[in-house]
Amino acid sequence: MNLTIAFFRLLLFPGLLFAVPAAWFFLWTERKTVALMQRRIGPPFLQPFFDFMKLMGKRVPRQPGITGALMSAWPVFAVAASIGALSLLPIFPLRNGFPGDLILLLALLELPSFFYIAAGFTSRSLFGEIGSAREAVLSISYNVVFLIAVIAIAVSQHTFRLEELAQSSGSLLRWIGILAILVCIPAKLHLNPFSVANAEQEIYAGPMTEYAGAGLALWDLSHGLEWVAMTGLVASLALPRTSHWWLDIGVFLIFSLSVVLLLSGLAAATARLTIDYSARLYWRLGLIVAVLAVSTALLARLKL
Amino acid sequence: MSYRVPIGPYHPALEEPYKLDLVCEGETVRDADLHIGFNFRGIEYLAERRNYAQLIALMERVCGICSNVHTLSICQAIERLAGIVPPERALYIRVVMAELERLHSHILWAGIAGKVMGFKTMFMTSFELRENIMDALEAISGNRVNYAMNRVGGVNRDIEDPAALLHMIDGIELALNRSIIPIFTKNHTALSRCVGVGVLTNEQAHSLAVVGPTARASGISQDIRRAAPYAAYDRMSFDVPVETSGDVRARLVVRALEILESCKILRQALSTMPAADWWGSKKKLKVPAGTVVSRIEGPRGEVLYSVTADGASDTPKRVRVRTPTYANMPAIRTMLRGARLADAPLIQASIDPCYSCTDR
Amino acid sequence: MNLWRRLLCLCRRRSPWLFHMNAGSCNGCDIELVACLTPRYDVEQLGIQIQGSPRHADILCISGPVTHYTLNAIRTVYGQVYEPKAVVAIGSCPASTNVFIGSPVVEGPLEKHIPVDVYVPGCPPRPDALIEGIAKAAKILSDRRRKQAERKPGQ
Amino acid sequence: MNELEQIASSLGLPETWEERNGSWWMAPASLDVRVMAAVLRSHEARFVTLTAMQLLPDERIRIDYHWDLDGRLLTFTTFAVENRVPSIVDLCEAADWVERETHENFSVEFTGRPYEPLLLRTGDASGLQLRKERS
Amino acid sequence: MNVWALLMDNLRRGTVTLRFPSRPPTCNRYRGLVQINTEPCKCCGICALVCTSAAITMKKGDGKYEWNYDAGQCTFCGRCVDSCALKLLTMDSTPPPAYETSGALKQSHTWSAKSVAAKPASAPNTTSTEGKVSEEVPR
Repeated sequence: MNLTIAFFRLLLFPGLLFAVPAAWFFLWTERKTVALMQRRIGPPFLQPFFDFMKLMGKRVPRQPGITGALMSAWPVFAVAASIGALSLLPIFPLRNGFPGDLILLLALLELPSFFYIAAGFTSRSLFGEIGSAREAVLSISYNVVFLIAVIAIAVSQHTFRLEELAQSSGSLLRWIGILAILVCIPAKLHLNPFSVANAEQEIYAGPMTEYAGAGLALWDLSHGLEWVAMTGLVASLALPRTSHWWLDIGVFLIFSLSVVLLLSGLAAATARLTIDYSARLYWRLGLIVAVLAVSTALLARLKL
Repeated sequence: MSYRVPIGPYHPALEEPYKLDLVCEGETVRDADLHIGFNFRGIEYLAERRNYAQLIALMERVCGICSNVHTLSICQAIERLAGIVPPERALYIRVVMAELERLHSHILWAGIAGKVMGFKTMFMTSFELRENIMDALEAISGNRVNYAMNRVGGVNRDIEDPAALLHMIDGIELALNRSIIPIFTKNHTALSRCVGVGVLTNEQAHSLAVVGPTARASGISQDIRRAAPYAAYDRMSFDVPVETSGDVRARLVVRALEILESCKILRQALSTMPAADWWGSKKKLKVPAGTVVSRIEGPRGEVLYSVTADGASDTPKRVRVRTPTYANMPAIRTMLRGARLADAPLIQASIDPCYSCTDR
Repeated sequence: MNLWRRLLCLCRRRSPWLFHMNAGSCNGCDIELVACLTPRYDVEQLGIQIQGSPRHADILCISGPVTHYTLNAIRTVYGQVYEPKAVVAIGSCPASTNVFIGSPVVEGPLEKHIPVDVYVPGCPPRPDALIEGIAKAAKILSDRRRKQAERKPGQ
Repeated sequence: MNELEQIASSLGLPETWEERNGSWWMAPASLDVRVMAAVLRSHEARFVTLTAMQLLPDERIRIDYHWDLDGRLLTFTTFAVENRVPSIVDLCEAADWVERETHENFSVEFTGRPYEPLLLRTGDASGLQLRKERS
Repeated sequence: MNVWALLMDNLRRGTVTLRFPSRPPTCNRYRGLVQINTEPCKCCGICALVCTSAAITMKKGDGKYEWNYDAGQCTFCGRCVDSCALKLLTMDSTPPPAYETSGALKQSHTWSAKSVAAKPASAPNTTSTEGKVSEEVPR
């Protein structure tokens, strides 16, 4: 994993150059699917790009209370963390990651929601604080299920290297783990059953209430990048490895798109749950998955 | 420690400005106080400076969703004072317009409740269905919202083809029974937001004197159309849905059943409508001195108009408007105590508030 | 840099975000604006979204005859919407206090307090007339320079 | 109909009910508003609203109390003695808002109750007066 | 029918949205801008009396009649059209266009009193709208 490959992955394929258009494409797919399911036409194809550029063009005056240095730094960190997570995914180029890159991937996937919470508190708006408190409660509850599922998969394959995880054959525990990750994605991406943190009807836009212009554009971009990162993680764990590299990318894109369509359907079909109901849901679900995963992992380990 | 969360004048969950200051500890609301008056336009002040022809167009603009309610009530008040009896067909047309307005107002409320609940699909489905009613209303009266149908002593326009109206009503009833009512009452995520939320017990409803669907959802069987029938309601047979649990789901069920009742009334009115003249009296309006009170059942509850005239000038001396939301709004405070912060917008939306009615 | 300027103008026209303010209106116009979101008219096909907070918005839609108690709220919110911005007056009320003319509590046409770009007449205007007005405001918005000289009211 | 006579007798009013324009009117010479509220609440009547009006400048303010007794609308007409009327808020919670609004519109003094501004009229001295002297 | 069935049904039935420039048709009863046929008008002023938002104002002076109509003030209630004895007022059946400068849709017609007395109420000819109606609706 020398420097050039690292930069190639960071800036070119799974990184910036691929990730940003993919993020906009996924955002557009989600809005278009929800619209079509409601018999509406939905936004034109380049809409996320237009929104991004328009927000970049807004002239946000420097008010100390609103646009402090720290406050405008959070979205940049969030975008960087998401792109970092994306570049670690074992997709096309030389795929010999380093041992333990799964743990780095998990850390980078957690950072954006941490920055989201911090942004809510630094923006000093009451709705920002309430939104951040909700986001914190939600991330505690869904992370239980998410981390346990990933660790269970890693333990069952005896490796923390993404590369070997991607190659190994599917086992029952692996599919349960992937299902658990899929259940956590709506909470992580603030999709409708769990869109509690940025509940427009209750607390304006939650932590992002005070953001405007470039900050808001970067937050939308980091949201899109999270889409790509999460679907990428699920795709790399679930997909078999084929011989040709272009077949890999094709299958990866198709699988990610189907995950996006599924989640958009879920978002269109449900109402927004309250924070305590969703936390209770995840904790109940979390305990079952936890016990199941750890026990099977230990059994597998003891038998060998 | 408790802090104050202002659901301020301009909030995405509120269609109109009014301030709801919630005193919360964590996510539960301890107390709430309301500040209204943003939509106060001094309509009662203006009403004393408008002649009887202008008064009806002014009263129509008290509220955008229930405009027909206000014109019907003021016309009935002046007719009772002046002793004018509108022709039979005009009474039937008034019943048809009142029920069409109840249809579109209740379906609008179902859409807004879906939007506040975060259930965007039901918001879109309800409003898509409501467009059929708005087209029918525009075909009859020329404007989607302010119909200008009522005139002292009769109506301004006739309903030419009841067949198209009946066809639209069948479509509405089919769509409601097939998709909107089952989803709102059986979907788990929607139920988790509605059941046991914002409860108003029967005693509280009695002491706060709430009206309309809010009262009927708390077990008070009260409906002015049956208690004091006006227009042609005494010739219509319909029943008044009543629920007893008093939470947001009960209000939703009461309004859904009322929509089906409205469809029933519309079918009866359109089929038994006499083919007489509808224009009514042609001579100049002469209003004697005196005070009159007229009440009708609007989509949100009982509307009371008290008109006082002195017989000499052609402007009323005093027009008093008591709108249903004015009676239901104090009930929001009792419903919000102990509720979750996330449910506060849904609870205040569940009484179908119309602040421009409240502030006049 | 002309390309960058043209790109920004195109994006401003293609993604106008609205913030709706009810300045004492009878909610006939507000419900028609909400109806614009629904399947039959669907403003999202033009990239239009109704935002929850004025900071995220470009076009300020105001309905109602500017009552005395909403006047300073309008001025503060007009300040919170960042440049470049446009104002759309929905219905006859903001254009000229409609039927409430002569009421001591109504502070007269909207243009006395903030500069208005597009008037959509009607009581209430139909949703398609609203969309036509907003599209016109989006076109005006896209020609505005990024550093907007503060326009005096009534211009 | 006997319930109406019952109410009139328990209030000790010589006048009789008069049915006019579809509702029942009672204009007693002197009426204790609090007794009226107590009696009607005991009869399970619902307080609808109260209408205050002043037909001629600096004339006494006339106040009509409207009650709904299962479908029938009863109206009691009283006059405010030098702008002072006993409040019935403690007997009937629903009258709270309308008393505060009438205080702001007609500056009628409802004795025995706290006042917070109901309609956001902090700027105007005592609200938009519907009294004839003011306009 | 649960939510998923509704979503699949919506996908099957397709969208109902009208593409932007096209607008739903208005019926002939739609109440749009007020137009006047000034020839036979005797300036009785009933339309100004009935107008609750003072949108129509009439002036009579030294043999000249003047009829002013401000669309911004008008509330499109149609009372003036119904109350005109000679049925000279009509309402457009197309929605009024959006305009940019306030007062753009104002209309004012002045005609001399003599022309009314001389000519009997002939067929309504084309009304001369001197007022500036804003340009064609931009597509």
